[in-house]
Amino acid sequence: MNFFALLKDFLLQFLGLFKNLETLPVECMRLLREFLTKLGELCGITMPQWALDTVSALVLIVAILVTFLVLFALMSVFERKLLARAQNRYGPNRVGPFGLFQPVADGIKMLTKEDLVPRAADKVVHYLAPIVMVAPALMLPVFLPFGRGMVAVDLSVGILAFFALGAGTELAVFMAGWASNNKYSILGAMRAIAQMISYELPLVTSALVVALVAGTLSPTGIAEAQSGYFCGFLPKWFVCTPWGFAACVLFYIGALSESNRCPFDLPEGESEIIAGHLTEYSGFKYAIFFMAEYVGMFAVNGLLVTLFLGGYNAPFPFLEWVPTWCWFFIKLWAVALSMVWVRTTLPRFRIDQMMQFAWKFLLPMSFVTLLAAAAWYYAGQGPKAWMSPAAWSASALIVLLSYLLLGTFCFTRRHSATNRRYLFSE
Amino acid sequence: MSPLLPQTVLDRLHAALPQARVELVNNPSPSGQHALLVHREDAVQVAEFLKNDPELLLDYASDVSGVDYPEYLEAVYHLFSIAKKHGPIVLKTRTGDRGADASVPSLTRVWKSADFQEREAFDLFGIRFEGHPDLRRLLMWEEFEDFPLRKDYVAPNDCEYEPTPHGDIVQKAAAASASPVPQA
Amino acid sequence: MSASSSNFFSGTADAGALEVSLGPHHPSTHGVFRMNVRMEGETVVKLQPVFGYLHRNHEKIAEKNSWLAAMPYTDRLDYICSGTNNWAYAVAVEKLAGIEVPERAEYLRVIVGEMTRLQNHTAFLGFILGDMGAWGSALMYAFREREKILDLFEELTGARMMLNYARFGGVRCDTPAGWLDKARAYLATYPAFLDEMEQFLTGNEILLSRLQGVGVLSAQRAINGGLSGPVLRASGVDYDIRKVDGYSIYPRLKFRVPRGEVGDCFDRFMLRLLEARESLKILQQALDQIPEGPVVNPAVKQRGFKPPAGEAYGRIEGPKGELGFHLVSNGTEKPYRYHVRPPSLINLTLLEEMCLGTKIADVMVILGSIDIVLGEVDR
Amino acid sequence: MHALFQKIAALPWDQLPQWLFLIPGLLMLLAAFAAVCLRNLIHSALCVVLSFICLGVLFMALGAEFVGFVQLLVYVGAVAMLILFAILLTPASEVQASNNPLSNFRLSSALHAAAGAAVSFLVLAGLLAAIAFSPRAANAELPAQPAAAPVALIGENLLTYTLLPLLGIAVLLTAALVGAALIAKEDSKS
Amino acid sequence: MNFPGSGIIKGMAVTALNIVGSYFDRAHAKRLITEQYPEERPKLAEASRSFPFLVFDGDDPEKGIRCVACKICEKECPPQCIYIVKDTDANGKPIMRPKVFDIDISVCMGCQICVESCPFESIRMDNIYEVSGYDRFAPLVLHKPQLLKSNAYYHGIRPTEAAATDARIEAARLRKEAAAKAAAAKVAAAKAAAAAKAAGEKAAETKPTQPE
Repeated sequence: MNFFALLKDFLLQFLGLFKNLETLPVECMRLLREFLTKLGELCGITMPQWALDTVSALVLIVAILVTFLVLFALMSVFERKLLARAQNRYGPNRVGPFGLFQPVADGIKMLTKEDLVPRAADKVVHYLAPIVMVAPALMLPVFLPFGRGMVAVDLSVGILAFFALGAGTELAVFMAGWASNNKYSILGAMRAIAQMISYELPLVTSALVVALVAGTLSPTGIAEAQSGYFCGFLPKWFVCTPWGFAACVLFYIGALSESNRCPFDLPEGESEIIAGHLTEYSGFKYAIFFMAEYVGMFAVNGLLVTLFLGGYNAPFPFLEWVPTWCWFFIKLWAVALSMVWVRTTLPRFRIDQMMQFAWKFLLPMSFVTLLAAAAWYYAGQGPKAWMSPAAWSASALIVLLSYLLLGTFCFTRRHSATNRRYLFSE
Repeated sequence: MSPLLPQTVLDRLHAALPQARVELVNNPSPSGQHALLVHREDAVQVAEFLKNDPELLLDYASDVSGVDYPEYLEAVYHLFSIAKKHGPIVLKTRTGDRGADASVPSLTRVWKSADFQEREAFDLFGIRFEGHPDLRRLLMWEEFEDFPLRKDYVAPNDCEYEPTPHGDIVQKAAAASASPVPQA
Repeated sequence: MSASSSNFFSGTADAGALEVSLGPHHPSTHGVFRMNVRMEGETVVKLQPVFGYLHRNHEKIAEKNSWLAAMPYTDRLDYICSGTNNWAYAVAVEKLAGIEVPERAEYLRVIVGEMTRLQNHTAFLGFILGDMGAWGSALMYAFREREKILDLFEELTGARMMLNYARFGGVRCDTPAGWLDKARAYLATYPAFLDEMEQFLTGNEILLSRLQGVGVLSAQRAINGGLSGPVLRASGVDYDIRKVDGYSIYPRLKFRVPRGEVGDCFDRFMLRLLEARESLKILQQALDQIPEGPVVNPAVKQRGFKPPAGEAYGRIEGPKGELGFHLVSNGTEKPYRYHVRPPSLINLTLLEEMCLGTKIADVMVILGSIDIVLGEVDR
Repeated sequence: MHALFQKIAALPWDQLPQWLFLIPGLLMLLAAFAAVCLRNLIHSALCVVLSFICLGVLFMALGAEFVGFVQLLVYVGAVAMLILFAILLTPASEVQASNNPLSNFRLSSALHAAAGAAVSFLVLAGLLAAIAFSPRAANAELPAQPAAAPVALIGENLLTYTLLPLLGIAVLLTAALVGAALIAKEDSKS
Repeated sequence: MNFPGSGIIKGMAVTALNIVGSYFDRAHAKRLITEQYPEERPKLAEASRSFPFLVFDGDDPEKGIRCVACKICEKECPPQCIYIVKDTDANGKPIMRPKVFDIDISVCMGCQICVESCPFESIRMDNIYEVSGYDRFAPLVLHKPQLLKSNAYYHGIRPTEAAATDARIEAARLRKEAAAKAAAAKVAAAKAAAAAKAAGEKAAETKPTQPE
């Protein structure tokens, strides 16, 4: 069995996999592992068990890295095109068909740009900051279930692990801000840390709500809890429940601020403090920060999809033929592009308004959704709650009432265009 | 804009402040905006009166500009009244001469709007406004000594001439580049 | 860049204070404008504007050239509203030389002037949103409409922004065939754009919280500080030079002058929207009543123009405020003294007063709400 | 050369994973030591954070993912930020670099070093004694992986068996937060 | 309905309208207005101006040039970017034609005061806008051959204005001819009168010899 025979055999098996699209990725992984182990045996290396496990882990890591870097590349083009379409223009369409090779062009530009380090900067910390930023960001997608049975690391504490690794970004932002020894980056770093800390609480609490109702912290468990349909064709996603919708909106706002995106892009408020903690970065280090932001955004969106939009479940029974992993990526793209849609419209918060919005509105609202979820769960006696109107009305009432109360009194009571009068003189 | 003639303002001034040395300067142009020349010492007192007098209420000093005449420098104030909506009353103060005694009292205490414009007159004409809260050059950089808008100002020959290959500019460029460019 | 800013920095910076020089190379200072800001945390403790980066001694150039040669340079004063700059200079020279302006020329000047005000306020919407961080959308919608007005200018005067259209005693050329109908057709679509912008912006909670209560200015301080234009009227002062001086044919046209009550950034923002609607009314009336006739006073010799000796101060209501020219002539072909009353520079007199105690993000919004253009500030 | 390959192949490759986990342990010790010795305060703070991370990795190596991730979340996420903010807010943070005891070795510092060594030895001894005499140390087999998910077990345990300490800590933390807010308030007013 | 957050939703609706609208705006008028420049050239208005050029009649630039090198435009140009040297014929007598006519378009601001002040309708505004060069000075000075463009080109870019200019020139020519004819007629009349007077005297001399 020389090398080519092995290769031909595996290629045939590979073509055979396309019959069943649903399990295509899982089978591909298995096939790849078998091929590598057989290749090892062919070269006479008998590998101990743990070596086989590391090989399969490496295959998984490569797969995840490739998908998320491709997502990052495509997102940088689609973001600019959607942003352009909202501004009555085309967006990048010169590099490749419909501008699809733009990320290649950006990549080359970033690599060829000179990588400046300010003389007075703290070189070691300045060098480490992008690494500390991108490492956890690339580890985050490991816990997300891309399809039924397709999760890289199936931990029973997946959600907790996700937020544990997410905490690394604050440290990286501080290191970047402090090392650049530049007034703007200090300001940017302070703002970024204040924002991340104050928005982590609503984010974690709204994820907690789902964990309580689903009864488990593992993402696959939560995704399974949302499979199935109630009253015939409506999907049993948590976003369809009143408390689920409120928690989803809170999680969405938290996700926006975690990845420093539009209404919360204070750290690099370019109209105020140039590029915040990224002012002194250029060339490849800036590209790494850029990549970390996007991969972090996709990871948080992935978690949002898993928690609220039913992970890999199909929305309607008659659409079940589409493979589950397709659903995950469709929903992921939908949420990501909606973030771009938000970016086209909203101006930026001011630092104190952002903090006030987090502590006075989002946090109380997330505790209220906790209450509403509990009401929904016990009024409907557990899983049967999907069908019982009492559960629905109870939680809907709690959510709406608190939203109106908190909304009018806490945040927007002073500002409204209507209480302004303009006198006209002839 | 109900016409408020400088003459009526002059009469009220003489009535209220007899010791103020104010006279009417005739303006030959068809615009008919005759000016009130007030002596340096009591300019501030006159300004206070013009602003607070219930009849005049000239509380809006919209424009302040310096003018360079052969023997003296002049600061011209155009005053308006927001409440009574009447027209430009031109108030002029003159400096002693164009050298050491080129100073005039600042009216920023009376009208805050004169702040930047007096600094600009100081920067471009060299009129020192006594009592101005923050008399610095407005437009030129601090080390610049001369006053660009004066008639006798000679532009320095150190700027890099664009050697446009036509006409006399080519010779001027050659001359400029020949002379050593003073190291800034 | 006056060195005095160095003593600003050499002051004993106590531990918390952070001194930053915002500008001259800064994304939202509307040109090369610099502010030395001392901040404790994010709140501004001291602010010192520094001018002069775009100073090219415009007034010395005018004194070296003939009266007519100064006209194209007035385009470069406030390079967004060159239509009103030319008009102001022409009004001042006409007051200096006592020149009559024929009817049709007055109507054409009002039409070009009000269109300039319209596109300036539209561009303002875009810039203020840019200062608040919504980079792009509002700016692009505003510039899409502004482009159509600039195309009308190009058909009338030959240039989109540097019109060089006014002459002493009238305007340079008459409207090409079909221009008035094209203008009427375009202005009919404008209210729809303003409604869309109001739906897009005025209800937005984030925008409200960023603009309301920021940079409040009382009417008395505004008058004493010499503010003019929408910034003055936002503080509740009813003073519009079109109504006060009644120059040109404004007394004939029916329009209203809006004014605010609180005098904060939101009032200035709304003032521009309301004034744009009033300008639309003026334009509709002017385009309907425009008579036939000569476009320039034939008696005036443009080349070698020699006004009689004397002095004059002429002013009009520019989009940014009262734009005035103080001209002194000694009877020769060259002006003896040519002084511009720059509304952008004088509106900045109270910038420090408004910005003390606010956040660094507010400083950008306040500067944006005053709407300055550095060509006019530095001359 | 071939012999070298043979010798390498003969190494006990299958026990490698157990030895691999020496690395985080060593890294943690190194980081802790560096934290003490570095002149730049920020660098030492970052080394402390590195040691927290290595501790988390060790927990995960022992199979207690929950504790490992909580360690990461709490220490790297929050405590590290507290340390860094503390360093930032003290005005003379990097101005007077603490003179490193190792650099100017004098007799008096020798006594300091000796005293320090003695104290650390005592602490280490106490620790080892506690481990040696604890009832479960007689190299009993590690308890089988509990059937229920560890989180549920911890949750139950927390709210039943150790409820009192939990509430005690909660009260303590709130008191600390209120105190901090008061002090901060006074600072800004003065 | 203004519940908290409704303003943001209304704003988002406007952007959504623009996003969707941009795919259905075939006329490129409302929701998608980009002009892909190198491929889609802008349609310039007739009056649009950029830099001046010299007009010549007929087809030979040298002979048909209208400019008489009177240097009025050089004096009137605000930034002084025009440079003219009068031409001299074979034996050094200056003739009414420019030997050198340079315009430094890096200095020229396209204010078209030269067009207004030129009494001989010889300088007009062009609407070329792709005038960049690889050096800051030499390529940006247009010399006479580059500036000279035919009247036909002028009719091409500005039909109405060119027609009006031609009409004015025609009228001026006719007026000159009429004046010349009138002058000639006056001279002829004067000559005729003189001749008549001379003839009269001659007649008078010859007449005495004839019997009355």
